[in-house]
This record gives sequence, structure tokens and C-alpha cells, in this order.
Amino acid sequence: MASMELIIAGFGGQGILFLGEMLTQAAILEGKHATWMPAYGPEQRGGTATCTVVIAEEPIGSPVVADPDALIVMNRPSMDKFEPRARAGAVLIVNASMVDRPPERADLVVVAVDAAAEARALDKPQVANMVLLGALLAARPVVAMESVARALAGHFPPDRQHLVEINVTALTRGAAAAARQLPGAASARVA
Amino acid sequence: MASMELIIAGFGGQGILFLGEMLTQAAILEGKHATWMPAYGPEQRGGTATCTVVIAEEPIGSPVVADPDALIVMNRPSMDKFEPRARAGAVLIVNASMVDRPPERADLVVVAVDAAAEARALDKPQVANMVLLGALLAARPVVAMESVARALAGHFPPDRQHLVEINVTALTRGAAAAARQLPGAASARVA
Amino acid sequence: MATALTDRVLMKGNEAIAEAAIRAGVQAYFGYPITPQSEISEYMAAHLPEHGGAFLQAESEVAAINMVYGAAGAGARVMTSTSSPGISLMQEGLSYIVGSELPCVIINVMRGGPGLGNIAPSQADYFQATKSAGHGDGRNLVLAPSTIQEAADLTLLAFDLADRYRNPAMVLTDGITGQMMEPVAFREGPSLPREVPAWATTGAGDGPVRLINSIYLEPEALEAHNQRLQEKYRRMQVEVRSEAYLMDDAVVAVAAYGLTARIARTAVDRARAKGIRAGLLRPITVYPFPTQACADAAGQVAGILTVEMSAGQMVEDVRLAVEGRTPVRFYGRLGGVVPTPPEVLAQIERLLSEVKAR
Amino acid sequence: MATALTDRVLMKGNEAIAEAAIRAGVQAYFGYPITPQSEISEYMAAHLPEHGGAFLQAESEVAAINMVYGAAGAGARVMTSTSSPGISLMQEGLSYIVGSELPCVIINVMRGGPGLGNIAPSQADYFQATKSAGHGDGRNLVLAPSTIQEAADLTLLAFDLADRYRNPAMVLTDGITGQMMEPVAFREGPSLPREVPAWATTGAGDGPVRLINSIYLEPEALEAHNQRLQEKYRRMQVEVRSEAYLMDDAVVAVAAYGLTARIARTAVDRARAKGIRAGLLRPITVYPFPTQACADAAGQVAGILTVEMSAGQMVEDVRLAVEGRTPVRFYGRLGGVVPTPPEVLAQIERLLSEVKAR
Amino acid sequence: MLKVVIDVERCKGCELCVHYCPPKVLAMSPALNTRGFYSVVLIDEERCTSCAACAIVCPDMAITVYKAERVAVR
Amino acid sequence: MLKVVIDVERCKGCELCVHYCPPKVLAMSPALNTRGFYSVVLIDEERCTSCAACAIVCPDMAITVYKAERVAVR
Amino acid sequence: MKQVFTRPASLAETPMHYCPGCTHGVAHRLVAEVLDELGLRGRTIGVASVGCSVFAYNYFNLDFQQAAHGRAPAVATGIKRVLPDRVVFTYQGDGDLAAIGTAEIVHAANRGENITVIFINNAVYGMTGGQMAPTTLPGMRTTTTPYGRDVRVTGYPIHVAEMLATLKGVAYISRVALCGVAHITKAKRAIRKAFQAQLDGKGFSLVEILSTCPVTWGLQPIDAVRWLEANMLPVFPLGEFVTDGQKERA
Amino acid sequence: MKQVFTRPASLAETPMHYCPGCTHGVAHRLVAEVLDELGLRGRTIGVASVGCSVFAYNYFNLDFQQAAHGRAPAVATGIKRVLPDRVVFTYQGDGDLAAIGTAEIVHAANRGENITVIFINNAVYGMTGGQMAPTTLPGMRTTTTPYGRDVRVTGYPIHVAEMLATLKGVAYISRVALCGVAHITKAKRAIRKAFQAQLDGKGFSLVEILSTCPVTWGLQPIDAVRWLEANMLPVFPLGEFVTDGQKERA
Ligand SMILES: Cc1ncc(C[n+]2csc(CCOP(=O)(O)OP(=O)(O)O)c2C)c(N)n1
Ligand SMILES: Cc1ncc(C[n+]2csc(CCOP(=O)(O)OP(=O)(O)O)c2C)c(N)n1
Ligand code: SF4
Ligand code: SF4
Ligand code: SF4
Ligand code: SF4
Ligand code: SF4
Ligand code: SF4
Ligand SMILES: [Mg+2]
Ligand SMILES: [Mg+2]
Repeated sequence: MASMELIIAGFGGQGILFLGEMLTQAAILEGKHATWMPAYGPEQRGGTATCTVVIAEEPIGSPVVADPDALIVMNRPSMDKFEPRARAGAVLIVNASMVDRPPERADLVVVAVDAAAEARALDKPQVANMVLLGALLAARPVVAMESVARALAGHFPPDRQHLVEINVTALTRGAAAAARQLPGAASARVA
Repeated sequence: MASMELIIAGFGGQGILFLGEMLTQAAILEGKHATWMPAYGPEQRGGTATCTVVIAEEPIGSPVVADPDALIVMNRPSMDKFEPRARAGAVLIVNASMVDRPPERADLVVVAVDAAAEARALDKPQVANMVLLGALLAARPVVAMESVARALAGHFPPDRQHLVEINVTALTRGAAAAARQLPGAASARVA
Repeated sequence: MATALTDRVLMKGNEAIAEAAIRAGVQAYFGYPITPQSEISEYMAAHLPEHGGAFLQAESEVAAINMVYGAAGAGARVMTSTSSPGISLMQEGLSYIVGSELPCVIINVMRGGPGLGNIAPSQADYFQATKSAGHGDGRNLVLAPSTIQEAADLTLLAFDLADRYRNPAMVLTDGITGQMMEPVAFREGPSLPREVPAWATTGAGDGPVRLINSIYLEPEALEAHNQRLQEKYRRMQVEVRSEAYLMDDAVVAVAAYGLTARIARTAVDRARAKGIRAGLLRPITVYPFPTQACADAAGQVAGILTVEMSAGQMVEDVRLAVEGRTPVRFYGRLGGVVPTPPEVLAQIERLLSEVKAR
Repeated sequence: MATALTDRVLMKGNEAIAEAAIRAGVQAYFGYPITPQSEISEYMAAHLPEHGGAFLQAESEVAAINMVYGAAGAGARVMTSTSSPGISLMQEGLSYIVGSELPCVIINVMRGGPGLGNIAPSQADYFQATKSAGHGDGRNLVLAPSTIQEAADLTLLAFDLADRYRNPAMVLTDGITGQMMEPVAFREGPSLPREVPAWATTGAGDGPVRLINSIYLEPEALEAHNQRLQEKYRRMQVEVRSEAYLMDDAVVAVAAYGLTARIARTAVDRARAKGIRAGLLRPITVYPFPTQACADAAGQVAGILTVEMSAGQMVEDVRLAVEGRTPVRFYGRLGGVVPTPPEVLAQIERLLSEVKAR
Repeated sequence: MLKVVIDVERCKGCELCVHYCPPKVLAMSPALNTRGFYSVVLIDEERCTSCAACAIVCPDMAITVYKAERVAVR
Repeated sequence: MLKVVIDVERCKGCELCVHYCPPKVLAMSPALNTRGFYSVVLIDEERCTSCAACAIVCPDMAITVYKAERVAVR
Repeated sequence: MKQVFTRPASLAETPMHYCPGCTHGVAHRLVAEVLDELGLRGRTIGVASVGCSVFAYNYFNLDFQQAAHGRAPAVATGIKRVLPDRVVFTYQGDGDLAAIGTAEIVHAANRGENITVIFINNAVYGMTGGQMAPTTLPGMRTTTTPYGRDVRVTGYPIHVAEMLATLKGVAYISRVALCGVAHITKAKRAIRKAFQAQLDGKGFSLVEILSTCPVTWGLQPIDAVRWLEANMLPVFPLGEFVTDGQKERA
Repeated sequence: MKQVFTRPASLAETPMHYCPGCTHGVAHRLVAEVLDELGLRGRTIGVASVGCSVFAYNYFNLDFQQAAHGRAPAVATGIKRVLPDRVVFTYQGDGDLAAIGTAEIVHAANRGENITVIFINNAVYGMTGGQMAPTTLPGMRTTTTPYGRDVRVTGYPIHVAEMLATLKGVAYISRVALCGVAHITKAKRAIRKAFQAQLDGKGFSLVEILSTCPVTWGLQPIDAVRWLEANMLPVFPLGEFVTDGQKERA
């Protein structure tokens, strides 16, 4: 599916904006249209952070999304706030390490990943965000994993290119974790 | 005649605004409507000064007068500027001490008074303006001389009430000088 | 309230405004000198302290409007006065004042612009005064006196409206109205001292604390606040005031406010003298604007001539009211030039012939 | 000029504006930090010096706009950027700039007001931007980008228009457009270095002296100056730009600019998907306003819905264009709340049913 | 009651108190509070002198300090 | 040519030159210029030292000062 | 057990939004303690400025006005002129007071406006994300001096206390720092003197408080304190610059 | 006959609009003489302010910009930043510079902006008809201090030269007076030093010039000069406050 209206929400400091940026950049590398829109609370630290990413084949109208068709929720308040807004049939990626309740709605495609655990397994807690992006792309392959890898490569300066690999590993781990929860067709696509 | 649209013009420092104010105040004391409007040049000293006074029995519309029916011109530039604007039949009071040319228009009632000489005769050069006001009232008795006297009395503080008399004397001298130049009927009114 | 004509005193517009404010019980005045309104400051300096009020010459118009904010927030009747460039400098402060809903009175004695311009009369700050109080969606109440008597009366009214709506009220006038003299009779203001509002930060006692504020970080909260403000502006519509002069049988109307309106009135008289059934529609409040009065006139006359000392500002409000139902023409003089009655008369005649030609 | 989609770089709106200005050959930038536009300053601080330009953080917005005045008067391509409260503080300086006819570019990344408000996106400074540049009758040229690509393109255009008309050109955008990222491809600006205008005070040589000035003490002189300015504003009308999206067969039009327009575009798409023949009329220049485009639409559609992030400002220009020939309805969100496509769609449907009911 | 009571929900884990405690009896706790911050614990009450240095440097007023009351011996 | 030439039309009759002239050789003239100001005359050229004090204090640059050129005797 | 450290009554319970380790919170507490000790809670009006301390009104248990950026001294003047028997103070950052608000602070000081100013100098614009302030140190990197503050281009860190000390209307001016217990204690003494000057009707009082901004400085809180000690103290000497101005000058 | 006193080329022929005896004219001439002597006419840009000297551009034979009230230092900064090799000066009154323009002058000085400021202190707002200026003397009557300036209400005359002298960006600051030949000659020397500092790239230079305003003071020109000597000199001491600032501090 070539278009997506995604909201990523959580605490500041969870790498939300970066997750969104890499996804957006990947879409652009694929020649798609894409918008990335942040929204912060007032605090410099410890506030909430939201990021909206829209990807489409056509020029994008609203970068503001009221009813997302994809959601990544990184903490409990975000779950409470955004679950009700999701469009019917939307994908909901839940950061199981921080969200202590199951979703209430039955009309969503839910993937719950313990991103912190996955990242710890890689010995790199910072890449939890990429785990979740991987999970999202498993459920909704709006861009190729490969494009995200290119976006990451383009992001890091020469002296930090070694970080690309660990991020890509996190992506694939997330995708794999998601694949385990998804119906056959989608998981096939991830492989 | 109960209404008048007067422009007084000359150098700053010639007592133009004061002349206008006393006339306006006199009108108010008679229960008339009246407006007084100044206009100065940019300089603090030595610039030109204009004052427009409108007196009427009805509430006054425009305090701005394009085509005055009465004029007091105190110097040559004012003569040049305002003579052409006077309404046909308007009264033109010329300060002969400062205006070295006769009027060009034939449709005006002209009174030329050597105000400086009259004031010098009273040993009070400052009252030249009242001489000209007297001349105006002789030609156009829009308010009673008596009301101007009351306005003057109201203006000067207790310790300077003695100045009222000399100003009133100047008024009557001006009126007398004008009367000599005016057709019978008007001069009769002055008496 | 009727005053014998002889009880009136001859006063400059600026001084009459200052005296009216003192009688309205103004408790503090903050201002910065600028021609053609400095007499307001000077009159306040001479007389406000003897009435127990505070006079302070601020270091700038920016400081003045923020002093007004502070004093108004502390519950005082307060005012400032300035002229066009000074009003520009006050835009941020005004926006804070509308945002924090503080009552106060601002006098704008308009002069020629843009930039330093000159000190001659103008009406070119109409948009700035009526369309927005600085940035954001805030509004000033704007009153436009046409005579010095009205300048005094509207100054008093401005204080009352400001209090009633917790909103700045601006008296929008011009250099001639400020500088000219005309007789004026004063009314006394509200009972003094007026009650200190409960919301004011008076630092008094141990009750719940009070806050004067315009920041609402959450968009939803700021929207709710703005909706309250908008609802208030709708309520303000009842304060709309205008004068209809010879409008009953008019076939052509002149719309004008302030100084221009009285010039137009003379032109209307002269038109009547020539047998032209002209009338004058004079907004006294320019925000709220007398939309209904204009709309009504539109149904009656063959055309409306709007006259301003600007390049055409109020005429937009006239057009918005008229919605194309009658032709609206504009005549403006700029840069401090004042239109004269003969000019306006000529425009009335021109509008009439234009309308007839169609 | 067509750029392959993949040649585009992902950039924040603020940064794209700054980069576009650098490519347009901006020689000096003066600004004061304020959210949500500080990235413009920061980008300039990092990159302008390497292009030989001068970056200076001013002590305030008041200082910034007056530095712009000085540099523009000295013949440089110059810009500043700020957000709503900062624009209020610049009103006096802007009035001097229009009065002295200096070219420069001003970016207003609008945020929620009034007062301190919040840092969320807004369109509530429309009146302030389009109706007057401070006091007096001056006008800004005002360009309203809807995408980041357009933000870059219009910034470049702003410099050219400013030079062409010796007038400030404002890019009027909002916190979301400033903060969001979208791919952008840059065009190069005019040939560098551009010629130093003959009127600029460059202190060069012994020829006749030059003067940058807005004071004209004689009303007649100031009137003549203003008439020249008004004549220039009339000439500017040729710069009017707007976009019509699916208007050809539209029975209902949405009028919106900037961010709101792209939201409305999605709503129009959804309406079409439901079989409603909706179209979008998007002013790109908001001063000069596309009056003719609106008037033309009025003759065609059954109603116009104006959508803004304000209490209703541009809608007045729409009404002035339409002159009652078709109903004009307004939908606004305030205080930083952004209208969503479903909300706008609901309003389109409501307008249609209202119109049909009549 | 402990000599030093830390309001975990106010604490932002800045560690200033830990650094300025003269006998070094405070330490960071590994638990996160609901706002996502690690907070502080008193690890050795015995050696705490109730000097209040921790409270004085705490920017968030997260610390209350008590002292065992002794009958003053004059 | 006089040592001190006064541009009557520039002079505003402020009398500063009269006051500051060391030998007091300037005086006010009773004639008005076209702008309505009395101006200044040199009343005793003999005693004028061409010191230029008058010109230095004149705010209106109404004064030009000349000095008789003497062949320098070295 | 006796409570030896208590929240002052002039401070509300509301948790503060400041970043971890930011010394704004310490400054708030000191002001509140002084107001408590002088018994001023019921008769004080605070003026919050625009900067990280914009929400100060949420934390003080006092009547408050929130002022436009830089204008707090003018707002305080407006309040004090109509309520001369109340205590009025402003709380301002270095961007607010020393940049955009320069005219207002200079003239409040010069008028001897009988108010107290708490001036937080953290060498940076905290709230807007770390741009250069007039007090930024030479060579210091900020988001608008990405290559370090170049004094030839942007000038020198401004010394507000010293500059205002030249003005006759000033009754009390000092500079203190919030690094460590001893300095914090001294800071409180200075704040107390400042309010006392106002109570005594002596005129304008100001305490410049060197404060940390760990986040925009890019340092852990404790490192920020150390950085302040190592870098700010040499540039901004502590001490009292005017102690009894109006009396001396009377 | 040799001409021993000539109109400087940097001054135009236009008669000035100043009141009789107003020393603005003297200050103009001194600036023009210095520019002539330093050979700067063809490369200097002046900035006129709002005050009686608003029309300075008519009297100087130089490129000029007219600046908004108080903002001349910002305008001059804008010019100097884009034309660093030109000479830029402002000409400002005490209302303009010391009231509304306080922030701009302080920051231009603090930045060490390489411009020259001619600051005319006549203790009053001349142009607007004689209102109090920040420099008005204690007890002095003006139209806004009709009972004399009460320092308890309005503060003290502000000492701009001394205040700015505390700032590091300043290269040259002095105060001179236009009373009598000797003082006028000294004033010219100061102006020359100020422009020389700019030519040497040393930073900000300012000359505060005590000047008369006979009209709003209500005095004859010569009495105004005497009043300045008797009343202003004791309050505003003459002298050089900074002579080689940047070098000392470099
Ligand atoms: C008129 C205006 N300009 C700019 C801003 C943006 N702004 C908000 S806070 C701030 C600076 C804050 O710095 P400082 O005063 O040092 O306080 P801190 O955050 O460091 O405590 C600025 C520039 C604003 N709100 N209003
Ligand atoms: C923003 C603004 N405020 C006020 C004024 C009015 N104004 C013109 S000149 C002036 C003061 C002039 O005094 P000063 O600077 O001392 O110059 P002087 O006339 O004494 O030489 C003022 C307040 C203005 N033009 N613009
Ligand atoms: S009271 Fe003193 S000893 Fe006890 S924890 Fe706090 S700082 Fe340490
Ligand atoms: S100082 Fe306060 S906020 Fe910081 S860690 Fe200690 S208790 Fe927590
Ligand atoms: S040159 Fe000297 S002596 Fe001669 S008139 Fe002038 S001041 Fe007097
Ligand atoms: S000083 Fe100049 S202006 Fe004054 S009287 Fe002498 S010549 Fe005339
Ligand atoms: S940004 Fe700096 S000053 Fe602001 S709260 Fe954070 S640490 Fe404190
Ligand atoms: S008002 Fe004063 S400063 Fe202005 S020109 Fe006249 S004397 Fe000079
Ligand atoms: Mg700071
Ligand atoms: Mg002055």
C-alpha cells in the first residue's frame, strides 16, 4: 500500500522525531511524497512528543491527521489519547515496554512489541524506536526496509556510519517480532 | 450677521491664535457655536501661523474652511496665499504695516489698517492683533465688542486684569480705523 | 444633562479628553510625548496628581502601554494617549491587554503617515484600530468623536465600556480634533472610587491568588479562551452607535466618521441647499461598526459616498455591510490634507450623476 | 526547472526559507529568537557568513526591523523573520519601511494569540499583514505558501517583488509549515551580486547625496507621496497569484490559504470521493488579494466556505470580492487548533444543505 | 520517619543532592517515576546529619528534612 | 571687504556673536530680514581682530571672517 | 522529629516544568522563603516575564501578572504606581532583561522605581532553545553562535549589575550565584536585602543570579554547576555593587 | 584678505530651521568640519533621528537616512554591517537616545558597533515643545513637570556617558559643552577623536554634547548658555570617560 497517515506518540527523548524522519526520508528516496510534522509540549525535557508522517503517491494535502491509518504508541498516555482516533482497520503498533494495557478497539490491526527488550538484546537501548519502525513496516510496508537503511546511511556523518548497521538490525528485529503476530500474507511480505 | 468663517494668517508670534481665541470665546459667551483651529509650520519660532474661526447659530459642521467669508492677513505671504481663496463678498482685513500690496480682487470688502502704528500709538506693540480684530468686527459685527471685552476679562488672571483695558482700547481703535473706510451702515453699527 | 450653551468652556480637544478622563476617575496615566497629542500628557501632568492620580511620563510608548497593562491588572482606571507611530509601537502591548482582558483607555490622535509622515490630521490608522489589536484575533472597542463635546463624552464612555467588557477601548481621533478648540460641557463620571474588580492582582489578603495572563499553552485551552473573547465581541455589538443626519428622505448618503463627518455634514447642508436630498451616516463606534445602519441605508439610497482622510479603509466596512446592494464610492485625502465641504459636495454630485447615467 | 522527485531534500519549512533566502542572495539577516521560527535565525547564523552575508542577532524585534531599514537603505538584500508578537513590535519599523520605500523580506511564522498565546500554528495575523503596514496607509506585499516547496519559492519571489516595487514583502506562514519537514528542491535566485540601486545611501563618491526618509512635513507633499504609494499598490495588482483546484465544475468552493488550504484540499478530495463537486480557491498572494478569482467563482458556485485558523479575517476579503452574489460561510479554528479534513468536509456538506434549503 | 523524605514524583533525578550531600548518603534509585525520571533514595540514614544541604540545592523542592528533637541542655 | 561679513538672511538675531566678540565690535541692527529677524552689524572694523569667535559661536553659519594677509616676516 | 527544611508558604505545590537540575527552581524557593520570612505573602504582586520562568505564576502562591517579553519592569511600575504600599517584584531572564528589555530595566532603575528585580543570568536563551544571550560568554557555542560567540561581531557579555550601578535611582544591586550551599545561602541574603530596600522605600533593587541551564549548555546538571563556577564566575564577579544607594545620595 | 572662517564642504547651504541661538547648529558645523578635515565626505552616511534635528539630512551634504525615534543606532548598525568600510554616524537628541532609544544605544555600544554617535543633551524634548527628558535637571520645569522635576517621582537625570562607559565594546566616550569658544573648540576635538576611533576600527564612539534649547527653556540665547554653564555643568561633568577602550581590553 503506497500511502499512509501515521501518528507516532510518546515521551520526549524516545526518538520519536527521528523515527518519523527516517521513515519520511525513505519515502522520499522512493520518489514518493511525504510530510513530517512534529508537535511538542512546552517542556524542554520530559514532555510529550508527537510526530505525524504522511506518505502518498500524490501531492499531500493535509500534513495534519485527525484519523490516522497507522499509529505507533510509545507510552500509556499516548495509547489513551490516540487509540480512539484511529481509522477503522488502522495498524496500531504498541510499545509493550511502556504501555500496560491492551487496546480497547477490536477493529484495528494490533502489533505489540517489547521494544526495550529487543533493543536491550542488541545492547543499544537507543534503537528501540527503530524496532517499532520495523514492526510498522512489517504490518504496513509503505516503504522498503532497504530505503530506510539508505535514509539511515544518509543521516549519519562519515565518522558515525557504523551506527547504520545496528539501526538496521533493530529494524529487522522489530519486523520479525511483528511478523510473528501478523496474519500470513503480511508476514510473507516482510521476509 | 450671525455666522462667519474666518481665516487669520501671518507669522508666528503675531498673536494670531490669541486673536482667534478671544473672538471664539466672545461668540461662546453670546451662546453661539464656535470653533477655533490652529495650523502651524514645523518651526518652533519664525514659522507661519494660521487660525480658522467658525461662528454660527447652528452646530458647526466643518471647522476647516476652504473659502472663508472673512480674512485677516498679517503679512505678505498670507495675503498671497489666502486672497484668492476668499468667497465673493468676503471681508478682507489687511495688516497694512506688513502687507505691501493692495488686494487684487475687486469683489471683496477690504479694510486696511496699519495695526503696528495704531498699537504704537497706544505704546503697546503687542496689541496690534486686537486692532485688527476691532477692524474685523467693525466690518462684520458677528459678536459684540462687549463680548470680546468679557472674553479678555475672563482670559487674564487677577494680577493682569489691567491688560484688559489696553486690549479693549486697541479693539475700539481698530474698529474706528475700519469705520473710516467702510460704507455708512457698517460704521453706524460700530458706534 | 442638558447644559446651557453659555456654561460651556472653550477647550482644545486634547485638553477636553484629559479633563473628561479625570472626571471619569482615571487613576493613572502613562504616556510618551508625541505631536499632535502632547497636550493630553501635559494636562495630566498638571492636574492628575491633584486628583490623587498617578502621572508618569514613560520612557517610550512600549513602556507606556505595558505600564497601562500593569496598572489595569492591579485594578486601576488607567489610560494612555499617543499618535500614530506610538500606536504602532503599542501593538504588542495591546495584544497582551486584549488577551488578558484588561480594561483601559487608549487615545489615538492620528497624524499623517506612513513612517514619520507629518503632524497633520489623518484617519489612516482605521484598519489598525478596528481590525485587530496587534497580532492574534483580539479587538479594540473603537470610538470616533466628531466634536470636542463628543471627544469628552466618548472618553467617559470609553472607560465605562472598557470596564463593562474588560477590554481596551480606543478613542480614535485626529490632529485637528486634538488641536482645535470648541466649547465643551463636562459630565461627571461614575461614582468614585469605583470598586476594585475581584480579578485584579492587588496583592491583598490571603484569599485565592489572582493572575493576569495571556498564555494558554494547550491549543484547546487557547481556543476556548479565544472563543470566549469572540463571544464577548459579539456581545459588544449592542454598543454600536451611529448618527443619521437628514437620512429620512435621502437619495444619496455620505458615510464618514470623526472630523471628516463634520466636514461632510456641511457638504450635505450645501447639497440640500442646492436641492439634492443628501444625508449623512456617521459611525460613532467604528468597532463595533454600524453594519445594520449601513445595510438599511443601502436599501434606501441610490449610492453611498464614503469620505475619509485615508486611502480607503472604513469604506471596506461599508462595502461589507452593503454587500453590493447599492454603489459605494470613495473619496479620500491623504497625508494630512483635509477634504473641504466643496470637494465633498462635488463628489456627491458626481456620484449622483454616475448613478443616474446607469 | 522541473526537478526529479528524488533530487529533493527533506527540510523543515524554516530551514527551507533560510536556504532559499541565501540562494536569493540575501546579504544581511537581522532577527531575534522566537518560537516557532528560531530555526531561521539558527540556519542563517550557521550558513550566511560562509556566503559572505552578515548575520546579527538583534537585541529585539524593534532593533531588528530598524537594522533591516538601515541595511535596505544602504542597498543590500536583507531580511528578518519572527512570529506574531515580534511582528507587532515591528509595526512602527514596517511603516517607516513602506514610507521610505525600502525593499526587504519579512517572514512571519504565525503562532497562537492574542498576547503571549502559544507556539502552535495560527493564521490570526492576516489583517495585520494585509490591511496595513503599521500606521498610515502603507501596505506589505504578502505571500502565503502552502507547502515547503512553495515556502522556498515564495521566499525567492519575495526578494524579487520587494526589489521591483521598493516595498517590503512578507511571507506569511504558520508554526506547522515552519516546523514540518517536506521535500524541497531549490531554484537559484537572481544573478549575484545584484546591482546596488542608485537611490541607496552607500556613502559612495561625490555625486548628489541620497536620502532615505519618510517625513514630508507639508500635507500636500505627503499627500503626493501617498498618492505615489497608492499608485504603486495599484500596479502591484498584476502580481496577484492564486490556485484553482478542481474549480472547473465546482458547485461549492472552499477558499483557504497556507496550511489551511492544503487541509482543505484533502477535504475537497474527500468530498469529490463522496460525489460532491467541491473545489478549492487558494490565494497565494493575500495582498494583493485575488479579488477577481473570487468574484469569478462567485458567479459559478452555490456558496463559498472560507476556512482559516482565525476568527474570520480573509473571509472579509472574500466577501468584498463576492459582494453578496453567493453565500460566503466561515469555518475557523482558533488558538493553535488546526482544522482537520473531516471537519472541513462536514462544513462543506453543511453549506451545501444550507444552500439547498433556500 | 526518615530524616530525609524524598517526594519521588517531584524528583527529576538531577543528582545535585547526591553530589552536594556532605556524607554522601544519597544515591540514585533505579526506578522510574511516572514522569519518566529516576529518583533519589537515602542509602545510609545513620550517617545523615540532617544538614539539609540536599534540600537547599534541590531545584524541585523534592526533599523534606527532619531532625531528631533533642531536649536542649542549657 | 569687511573682515566680518554677515549673511543677513541666515542671521536669526540670537546675539551670541555680539556677546562672545572679545572687543565687542558687533551690534544688533534695527532692520528686520525677510524672515522677520533682526540681524547683526560690525560697528567697529578697526578693532576687529579677525579672531573668528563670532563665527565659532554662531549657530547659523551666518558669519564669514577674513583677515588682512600680511607678508610673513621671518 | 522536627522538620528542618520546609516548603515556604509563598510557593505553591505545583510541580515545576523546569528541566532536571535547572536552578530556576532554587531561585524560586529563595524568593519565596524571603517573602515568608518578611511576612509579605498577602501583600506582594509578582511579575513573570517571558523565558523559561514564564509560568512562575504557577509556582508562587501570590498574585501575579505575566508580562510581555522584556517589559516586566514597566508592568511592575504600572502596578507600583497605583498600589504604592504593596510589594512588587519581577522575575526575569537575561534575554528578557538584558536584551529586549534593556530600556525598561534602565529606566525603572533610573527612576528609582521602588520595586525588586530578580534577574536570572544563565548566559543563554533557555526557553527558545539555547540562542545567544547578551550575557553569553566569549567563545561560547549557542544555536545562534554555532562557531562560538565572536566578540568582534556580537560584542561582549553585558554586565547588567555594574551598568545599572551607575544610576542614581538604585538602592541595592548585587550579583550572586546558585552553585553550592554556601553561594545559595548568600544568594538568599542578597534577595532579602533587596526586598528590605523596597520595604524601606529606598528605591530600585536588583539581584543578578548566576544560574545554570544544563539542557541548552548540553551538560549534566552537576557539570553545569561546575561550568558555571569555572567559566561564569571569572567573567561575572560576585558582590554587592550598591548597598544603600538612596541614602548615600540623599 | 584671507578667509579665516569658511563653511565646511560637508554642510549644505540650506538655512537651518532651528530656533535663534539653538546650539544644534554649532554641533552640525563641528561634525561637518571634522568630516572635512578627515576627508570623509564621500564615504560617510549619516543617520538623523527624531527630534529637532530630524531634518539634519537637509543640512549635511552627505548621504543620509532618517531613522525612527530612538532607533538610529540600529539603523546605523544595519548600514555598517553591509558597508563596513564606510563611515557611519548617528545624530541623536536626549529624548531619542536616552529615553525611547535606550536599548538600541546600549546594545550598539556593547556590541562595539564601529559607529560614531553625536548625542545632543539639551535636558529637554525640544521638538515636541519642551517635555521632560531623562536628562532634565532636578527641579527643572518642563511642560510635563510643571511643578519642577521631582526626583522621587521621575528619577534623576540619566548619565549616558558614564553608563555606557561601563561597557566593554566602547572605544571612545566623552562629554563636552557648547558654551563659549573654548568649549566649542574642545567639543570639536572630541568629535574628531570619536570619528578617528571609528576609522581605526576600534569600536563604538560617542560624544555627549551639552547643548542649549533657548525656546523651551524660556530663555534668551545668551541666558540659555549661561544657564547651561551654571546648571548643567555641575550635574553633567565634562571629560573623557573612555579614550581607547578596545585597545585596553583587547
Ligand atoms: C516579543 C517576543 N520576542 C521573542 C519571544 C521569544 N522568547 C521567548 S523566551 C525568550 C528568551 C528567554 O531567555 P531568557 O530571558 O534568558 O530566559 P531563560 O529562558 O533563559 O530563563 C524569547 C526570545 C517572545 N515570546 N516575545
Ligand atoms: C515613536 C515616536 N514617539 C514619539 C515621537 C514624538 N517625538 C518627536 S521628537 C521627540 C523628542 C525629541 O527630543 P530629543 O530627542 O531630546 O531632541 P531635541 O528636539 O531636544 O533636539 C518626540 C518624543 C515620535 N516622533 N515617534
Ligand atoms: S540532610 Fe545532609 S546529610 Fe542528610 S541526606 Fe541531606 S545533605 Fe545528606
Ligand atoms: S536534587 Fe531534587 S530533583 Fe535533583 S535528584 Fe535530588 S531530589 Fe531529585
Ligand atoms: S572676528 Fe573676533 S573681533 Fe572680529 S567681530 Fe568676530 S569675534 Fe569680534
Ligand atoms: S550668532 Fe549668528 S545668528 Fe546669532 S546674531 Fe550673530 S550672526 Fe546672527
Ligand atoms: S532550558 Fe535551561 S533555563 Fe530553561 S528550564 Fe531547561 S535548564 Fe532551565
Ligand atoms: S526647540 Fe530647542 S532644540 Fe529645538 S530648535 Fe528650538 S531651541 Fe533648538
Ligand atoms: Mg536566560
Ligand atoms: Mg533634547
